[in-house]
Amino acid sequence: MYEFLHMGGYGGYIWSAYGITAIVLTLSIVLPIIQSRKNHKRIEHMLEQEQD
Amino acid sequence: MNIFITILKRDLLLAIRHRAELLNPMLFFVLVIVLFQLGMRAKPAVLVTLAPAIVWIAALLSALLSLDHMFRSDMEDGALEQMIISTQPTSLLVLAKILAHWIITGLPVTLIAPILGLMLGLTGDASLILFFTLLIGTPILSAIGSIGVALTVGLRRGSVLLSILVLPLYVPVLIFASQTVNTFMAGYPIFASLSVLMAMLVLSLSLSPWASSAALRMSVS
Amino acid sequence: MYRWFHQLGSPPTFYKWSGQWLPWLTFVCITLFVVGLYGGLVYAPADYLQKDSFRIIYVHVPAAWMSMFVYVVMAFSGAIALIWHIKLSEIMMLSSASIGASFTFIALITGSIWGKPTWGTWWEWGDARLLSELLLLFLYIGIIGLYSAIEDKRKAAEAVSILALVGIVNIPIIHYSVIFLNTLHQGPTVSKFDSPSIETSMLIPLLIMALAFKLFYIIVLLMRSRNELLWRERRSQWVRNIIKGTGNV
Amino acid sequence: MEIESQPYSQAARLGAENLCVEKQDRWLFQNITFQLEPGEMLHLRGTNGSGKTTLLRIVCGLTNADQGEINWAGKSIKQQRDEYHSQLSYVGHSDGIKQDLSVTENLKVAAVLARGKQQTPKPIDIDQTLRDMGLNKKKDTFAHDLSAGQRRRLALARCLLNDTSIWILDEPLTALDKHGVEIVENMISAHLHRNGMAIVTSHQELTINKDRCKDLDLS
Repeated sequence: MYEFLHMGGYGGYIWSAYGITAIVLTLSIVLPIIQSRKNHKRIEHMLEQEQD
Repeated sequence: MNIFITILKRDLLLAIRHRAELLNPMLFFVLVIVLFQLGMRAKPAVLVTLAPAIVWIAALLSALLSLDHMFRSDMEDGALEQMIISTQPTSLLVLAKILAHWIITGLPVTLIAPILGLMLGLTGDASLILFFTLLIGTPILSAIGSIGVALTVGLRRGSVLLSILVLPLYVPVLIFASQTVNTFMAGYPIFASLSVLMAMLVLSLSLSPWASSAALRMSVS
Repeated sequence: MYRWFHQLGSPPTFYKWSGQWLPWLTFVCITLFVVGLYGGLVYAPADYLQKDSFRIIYVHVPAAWMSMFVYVVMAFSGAIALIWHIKLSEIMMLSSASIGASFTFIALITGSIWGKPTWGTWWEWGDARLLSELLLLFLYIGIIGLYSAIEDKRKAAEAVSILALVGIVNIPIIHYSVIFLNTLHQGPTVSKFDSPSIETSMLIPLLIMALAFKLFYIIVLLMRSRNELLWRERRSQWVRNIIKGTGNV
Repeated sequence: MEIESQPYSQAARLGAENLCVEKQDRWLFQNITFQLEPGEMLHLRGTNGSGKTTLLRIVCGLTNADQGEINWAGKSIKQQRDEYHSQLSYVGHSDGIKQDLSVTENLKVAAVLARGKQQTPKPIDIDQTLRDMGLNKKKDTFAHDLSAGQRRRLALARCLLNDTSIWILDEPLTALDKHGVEIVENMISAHLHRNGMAIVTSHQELTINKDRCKDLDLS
């Protein structure tokens, strides 16, 4: 396992590159999900306001 | 054709009536170059190699600075609306305004650039080549800049956004123009990069009026 | 074909159709990622010259390809929205901007990280690819900035599609002027991105990763488009049914 | 005050079909429909912010409505943009007058914008229009030296000079004194008499003969 992490001395570069990519990609997935929930709440709120 | 000349004359007339403002682009251009020299205090040998880039960046910034009032005053007093609902093709009017902007800002900068080139240590011929690259390049700056201005004229504080939109589009002009002078100074033939600059001029003068008029129609609506 | 495209164009069908497809797309995308990463990090042999540091290409190259691809899709759907006023393509354009910017950002960061071991500098001005990637990032920032600066969102979408079209004309010009600048300095550098002449065992993971990135883009595009669509059509009946009915994504 | 009286050759019906405009989550106005025959005036009323100016700009083709169509002579204005604009004069809140140009210079530019192909109007046309608008003494003064009322009349002079059959006037009577209001009212009724059409927003009442005047209230 250590060999895999060490990556022939370039571990630091490789894992930082993959790390940043992972962060940015997860962020691009999570943000729309949050926004979708927010939208649903705002529309529900709007619908309730219209009823009463 | 008549409309093109009318708008051009009108804009030049308006500019002349604000004679003080005519000097701003030139003063800014000279000031930026002087600042570069003060900032660098470089040996003449180093300064010469940087001279084309310094002069060109100063010309680019002075064009960018004065882009804002290409459409701003017409937008505020409703003249822009009258232009859009006129029967004339808006892109012809935009071309007239681009030319007017170039005559007011680009041309004076181009005319005094050789003197500053000499000041920075360029040889006589190199300054002449610098003059030609500016003569071809500054209209491109006005043309491409008109698209950015047309997109942001509707915004109250659009100037920072304007430079973010326009500067990346200025990169090719800056590269080819300053490289033309450098290759000349290195003694190589400059025909290739000069002709690319000419091609950019033709491309920008033909495409940007269309894009700017579409953007103006959007900003006014 | 046209009927399907037209039918897809109507918001409720697009919302329903995309809702059905999203789970499958995510599943396939995850498997592709796993296979690609395994292929790239473990299976592919170390490069004889750069040894293991070349493995960064499995992230850098797909991101760079995608940053360009997304801009083209954005400009194309912007043009459709500008000319035929198809609402859905306008939404597709707007949803592509931020994901395109993040791909460009990834390409830039991984590119400079990769530059360190191979060229010894974090930022290699001579590298034409990295420079045009940086300028592409500025184009994306311009588009996102312009969209957020204009209040009236319909006008903002029109402005963005014009800017995207202007950008698409300028991208090749910027790219070749940077290469021109680059060839002047030190002759044609051995660009590490030239078309994959590398061995197949290294190449396959790269193609898998590229496919995974493409699918990832489609997923994020669909999600953002659905959000935008739901919000724009919030007063219409089909949105009310969805909100009242299921209440979930 | 003699104004050439032969009717406009290209006067045609101007109408709107269920125009709807949305503004920040609510409808500014919905399903606005009207028909205007040559020789008629539409007086647009409504409280501030009820969308009067937006409606005028939609009729001019400056803005697009979210839904609905404007049609002139049976066709939508989007398909005949140039012919429609050659028959249209618009005076909005910001009246399109350049402060640093003189009165005649402003009119010359406006005339070329409208005519374009032919040459600029003969000087007597401009003098005639200025006399009609009571500005003939101010021929060469700069626009920024004019009073607000005079500047308004200069903007309205464009409609006379360009001889267009459709006038779109946004609050034409603002800043006008009694004499100014009288000039504008005569101008409009003469225009209607020549089979011209006008869409006007105004808080003050316009004394135009009632049978030619339609009303539309947005609020």
